[in-house]
Amino acid sequence: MNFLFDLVAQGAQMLLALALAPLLIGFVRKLKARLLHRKGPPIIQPWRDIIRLLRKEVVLAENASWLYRSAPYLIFAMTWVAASLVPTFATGLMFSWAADLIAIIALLGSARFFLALAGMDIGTSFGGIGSSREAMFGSLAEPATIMIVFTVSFVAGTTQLSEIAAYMAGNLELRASVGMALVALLIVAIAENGRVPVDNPATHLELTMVHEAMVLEYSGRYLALIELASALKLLLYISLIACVFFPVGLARHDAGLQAMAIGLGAYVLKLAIGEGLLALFETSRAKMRVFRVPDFLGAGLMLGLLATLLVFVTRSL
Amino acid sequence: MNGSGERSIERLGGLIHSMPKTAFLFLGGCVAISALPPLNGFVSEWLVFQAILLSPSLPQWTVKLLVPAVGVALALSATLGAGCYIRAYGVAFLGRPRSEAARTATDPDRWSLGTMAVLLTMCLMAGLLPSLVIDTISPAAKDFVGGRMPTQAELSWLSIAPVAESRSSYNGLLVFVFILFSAYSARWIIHKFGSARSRRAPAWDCGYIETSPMTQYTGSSFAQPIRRTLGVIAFSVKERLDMPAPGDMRPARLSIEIKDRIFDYLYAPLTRAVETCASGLNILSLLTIQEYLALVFGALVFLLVLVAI
Amino acid sequence: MNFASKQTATQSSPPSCLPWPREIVDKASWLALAESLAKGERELLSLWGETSCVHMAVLEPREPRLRIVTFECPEDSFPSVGRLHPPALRLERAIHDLYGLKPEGTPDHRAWLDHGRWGVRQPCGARHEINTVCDPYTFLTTEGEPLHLIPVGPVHAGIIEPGHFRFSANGETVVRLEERLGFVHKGVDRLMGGASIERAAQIAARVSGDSTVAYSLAFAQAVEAAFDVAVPPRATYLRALMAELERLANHFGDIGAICNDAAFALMHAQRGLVRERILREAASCFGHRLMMDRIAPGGTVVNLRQDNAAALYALVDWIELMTPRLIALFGDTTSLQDRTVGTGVISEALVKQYACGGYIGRASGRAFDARKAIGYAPYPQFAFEIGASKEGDVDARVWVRFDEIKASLKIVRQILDEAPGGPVIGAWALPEDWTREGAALVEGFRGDVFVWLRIRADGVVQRCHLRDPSWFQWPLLEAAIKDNIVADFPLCNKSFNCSYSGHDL
Amino acid sequence: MELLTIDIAHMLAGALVLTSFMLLYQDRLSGLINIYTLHAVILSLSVAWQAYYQDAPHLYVTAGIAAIFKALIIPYSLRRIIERLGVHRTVEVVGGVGITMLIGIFLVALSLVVMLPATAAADPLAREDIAFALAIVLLGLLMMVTRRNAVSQIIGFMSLENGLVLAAAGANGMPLVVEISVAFSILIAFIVIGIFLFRIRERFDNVDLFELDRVRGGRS
Repeated sequence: MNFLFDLVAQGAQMLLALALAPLLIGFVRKLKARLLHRKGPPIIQPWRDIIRLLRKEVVLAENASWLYRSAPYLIFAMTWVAASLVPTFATGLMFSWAADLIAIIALLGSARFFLALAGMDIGTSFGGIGSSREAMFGSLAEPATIMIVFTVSFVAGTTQLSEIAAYMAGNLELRASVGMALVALLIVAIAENGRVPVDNPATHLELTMVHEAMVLEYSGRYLALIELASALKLLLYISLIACVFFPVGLARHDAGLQAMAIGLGAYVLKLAIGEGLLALFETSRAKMRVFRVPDFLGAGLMLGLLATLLVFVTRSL
Repeated sequence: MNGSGERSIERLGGLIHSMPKTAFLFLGGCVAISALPPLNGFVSEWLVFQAILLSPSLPQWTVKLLVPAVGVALALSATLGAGCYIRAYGVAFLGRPRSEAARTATDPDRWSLGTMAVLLTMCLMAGLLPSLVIDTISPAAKDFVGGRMPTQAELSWLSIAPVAESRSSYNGLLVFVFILFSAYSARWIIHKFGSARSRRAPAWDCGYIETSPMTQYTGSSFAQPIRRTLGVIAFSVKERLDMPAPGDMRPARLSIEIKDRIFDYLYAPLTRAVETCASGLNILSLLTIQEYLALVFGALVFLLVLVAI
Repeated sequence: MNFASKQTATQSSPPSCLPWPREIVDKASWLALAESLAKGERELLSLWGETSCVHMAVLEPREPRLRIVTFECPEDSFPSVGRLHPPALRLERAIHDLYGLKPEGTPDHRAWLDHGRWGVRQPCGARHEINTVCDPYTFLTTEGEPLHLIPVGPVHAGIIEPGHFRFSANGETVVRLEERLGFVHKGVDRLMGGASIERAAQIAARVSGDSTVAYSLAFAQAVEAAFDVAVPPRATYLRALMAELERLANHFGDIGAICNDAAFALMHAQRGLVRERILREAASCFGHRLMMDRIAPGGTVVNLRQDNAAALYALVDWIELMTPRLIALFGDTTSLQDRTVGTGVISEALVKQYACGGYIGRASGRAFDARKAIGYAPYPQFAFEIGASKEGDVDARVWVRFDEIKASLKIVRQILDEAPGGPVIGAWALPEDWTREGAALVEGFRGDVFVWLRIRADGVVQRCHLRDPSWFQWPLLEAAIKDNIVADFPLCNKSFNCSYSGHDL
Repeated sequence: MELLTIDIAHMLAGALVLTSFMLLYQDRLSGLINIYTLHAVILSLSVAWQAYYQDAPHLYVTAGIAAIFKALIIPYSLRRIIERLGVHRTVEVVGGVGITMLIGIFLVALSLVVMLPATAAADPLAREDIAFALAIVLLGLLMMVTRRNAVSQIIGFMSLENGLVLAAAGANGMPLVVEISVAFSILIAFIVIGIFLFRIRERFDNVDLFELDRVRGGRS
């Protein structure tokens, strides 16, 4: 019985992540439009787009290889698995011990690897532009994430996300290192999701795009999967920030339905707040030059490093 | 690379069509070496990170602070490695062939393929079932370092946990099954309820029909952003650009100079040091405020380093 | 038409051109003129062909400001100006494509407007049928490191006009940029030949939708010059009003678009708001949002009612209130400034060589404005400052546009204050004695629009040449990308905002 | 409760180090002044918290002085100055932000390594504050060394001086020194501003002279 309940909870979390991710994108678009005095499309719109794309015929470039056709499934699956390993409304779910924070980051790295390869498969210059920029950003963003992971796990004594969340919820501590790790994680999250100062999710300018450039030749269900994956990635990062730094309201896996309902409510609220801040940040800023991004990410990396150093300050006392 | 007879990466391309089996195996190798899950490279990286995470218990201050730096160097090299293999694989195997040799390349004979396949399978096994491998090699490791990790095989579901399960654990097999399951279920659902049709057409590429393989990113181009970001620090990379004015028909020209900084800054100054010493005292009185500050600052940092050591 | 009346006395026999007489020159003077262009003593204004002759308009440093010369070429070839003075190259290629006149000694033999898809060669000249689908095009070459090409366009992801840009790049470093235009060729030269004046005015108004007032005005002024028609004073004021409204709307729209290219959507939204309000006001005052076909030779088609004038006052008040806020938003947004400052720099020398007008020229230190330099009515009555800068980057072009916005607001206010009463269109008739020629240079929002036309005695346009300012701005875009990376090109391009339609004719 | 107090003090000092890094990263003068204002606000909060923690009322005065002078008057006057000089939209070319930040990290690590073992006997909070303060001083110096623009050098200097104030506030038991140092440092700051502005004006005069030469050359 217990096993069944755990399985249901885990499955519910996976489906919840999948269902919420496009809504999240729709919500942030809506907020941005409202901030610009526009009406904006309905929140459900990304889901409609995805479903429409799924029904469409795929137009493949003549020299697309098997890699190009299988990459969207792999990217989607890896991102989905990574996203469902992050505690959303409850900690310690069934499969949460299967992979720790490092493995989640690495799974996203794999997804990036395949996306970059898919971008180069057709042999057009835009795919190459996107892939090479992504490789440059990724080579700085991942070490920065690893440093954040170090900081957090030095503090919590584990790399297991559920345990980290439990530790953070249990020991209210204000630490400079944790604060810096948060700032660094925000920087990385913005870069990894291609949000405004790094990449423009609403852009149509072929020459400045990163993510959109890689997927330029994709269409139909493949495009839908990649869009879904990128929505899931955004959800993952917000959930990650929420569960590590603001673990308020998270339910334990054995806490029963009521606690889980509270956890769910808190989770949705956290997502909404995160999105609101994101929309505000995005409207107030212009995209930076491509070669400013390494500086930006470098700052994230340095902050991560600094955070790990500072862990020792209080630790030693 | 025998199959194509080309050595320069800039003349390959599209080998995934002409050498499909090699392309698949090579991709596996790239994933493994780039330390990406679920293959073995990631397991090793993961274990190293876990080791680093134990570092706060070390007694020495300097070592303590150095360990995270090692961690960041490791992570940086892993991701740069991944970027490098994206470049190698993307330029050589993907896209359109850049030369006739690349177009007509063929897979090597069965033995070479077989060897590669065996190696890849081993990579996969080590990635999926790391606990078995760790247990197998731990007696040997014990001889080397005098310690060993807890036995992994008795942990449930073939996962690994070097210290304790509550601290960290990783289960390659489960993650792999998970990924395969999601990918296939997504495919099944889409084909069942969505659409499974597809059609071939020329690549979109902004509507200009251009068949020249010149439009693909070259290896050098792919590396340029990273070269520009990191290369300027490590080596002194200079791009020299000669762009003719509009209306001028002569070819534009780009040349790149890469100099090893270590050589320049270590040896060349030595030869110059003697003359500098002679005139140095005179210059000292002509420094700007900024240079004075730099001097004082350098001295301060030097003293602090002395104190630290 | 103050300048037209000055010239009437000296004009004795046809064919000549009003207000600037056209001279027929021999090869030596033609080449001497080309050399003086190359030396920078004069500036090239336009170069255009006809069935068996080529015309060149140059800007003189002294009075009269314009000089139009003609070289007769019975052997279908003329000495290349582009060999000595590169800005003429594309014009010569276009002449060769349309009229089949060969520029002798030109370094660039490639076709320009003709992509081999018309089914006919030299449509305005010899006209022979062909049946290629598409001509191959040789782009200029590059050397050195392994480079890749980035073909951008002609179909772009945004709703903009078609044009092809070919980058030779190494990663992000642009080694060369070459443009290929002509995708929106509409055959305007042939449509114009044989059209009635009314129809020709309509075609002229549709050359480039964003500067329809400027083109209508230039066409009307050329016709009025040719027939020496006096325009009622109220009409000149109304024309200037329309021209300034068009300028304001475009500047607001474009600044927003530049910011949008840097993903700064806030500015884009604000600007869009201002532009929309201007367009709506234009629609309620003149009956068309873009004020298309509101200017006719002899005056204007519509009059401005009193209540509309009041609404325009309110509009100007509102824009004057908004502008400082928008300027502050642009100037104080650090992340935006970081993108625009130092991006896409054009040197003063290049701008002078190409006689590049509009905000592009003014941002790089060439303070030319047809409203001041030619001084057509009613601008001499107004006091206004034109923007100027020497930086030549994207930022400078935006600031020059802000200055122009301020100037335009001032002018609009003066027009509303001082516009005299009276009729808006004067009656005029065709003199029916001989063929007339006229020319006009008018400042559109993008730069100076040049029109030259010849009208037969029966009121049929024989040849009308419309020269968009973009002819001398497009080539500079190729230079602006120097020392910039691929990703900064959209910003450079948008800050230029050259016309495709006006250029491809 | 005790733990939370220390946590907050720690957090504030850490935020001060973070702000120092932001100063290193920012390359626009107006942005720089904004961040400096933030720096000063955090400093005064930090000092005020020390006052509460050590129960030392005179430190409140120090905090107040820091808030009024450094967070209000100096940024305001600096802003006026750069606006009058017309450089408020200037983007300073800062070469190699990455390297600078890396050196910054190294400096922080250095100050931790030097200070923590050296002050092993002291009160934990003071210990930490002094280590952070040294880091801030070094970062301020680094900024002065790497920047060319006079205004950003001034800001570097003042952030350095904030570090000194933090150190002084952390070391309890020397109230008078604190007051004097604050007053003194503000004096110094203004002298330095004066000197630097004199330099700026000198430079501007040069520009004018150049213009004059050009005009003269054109006439003859």
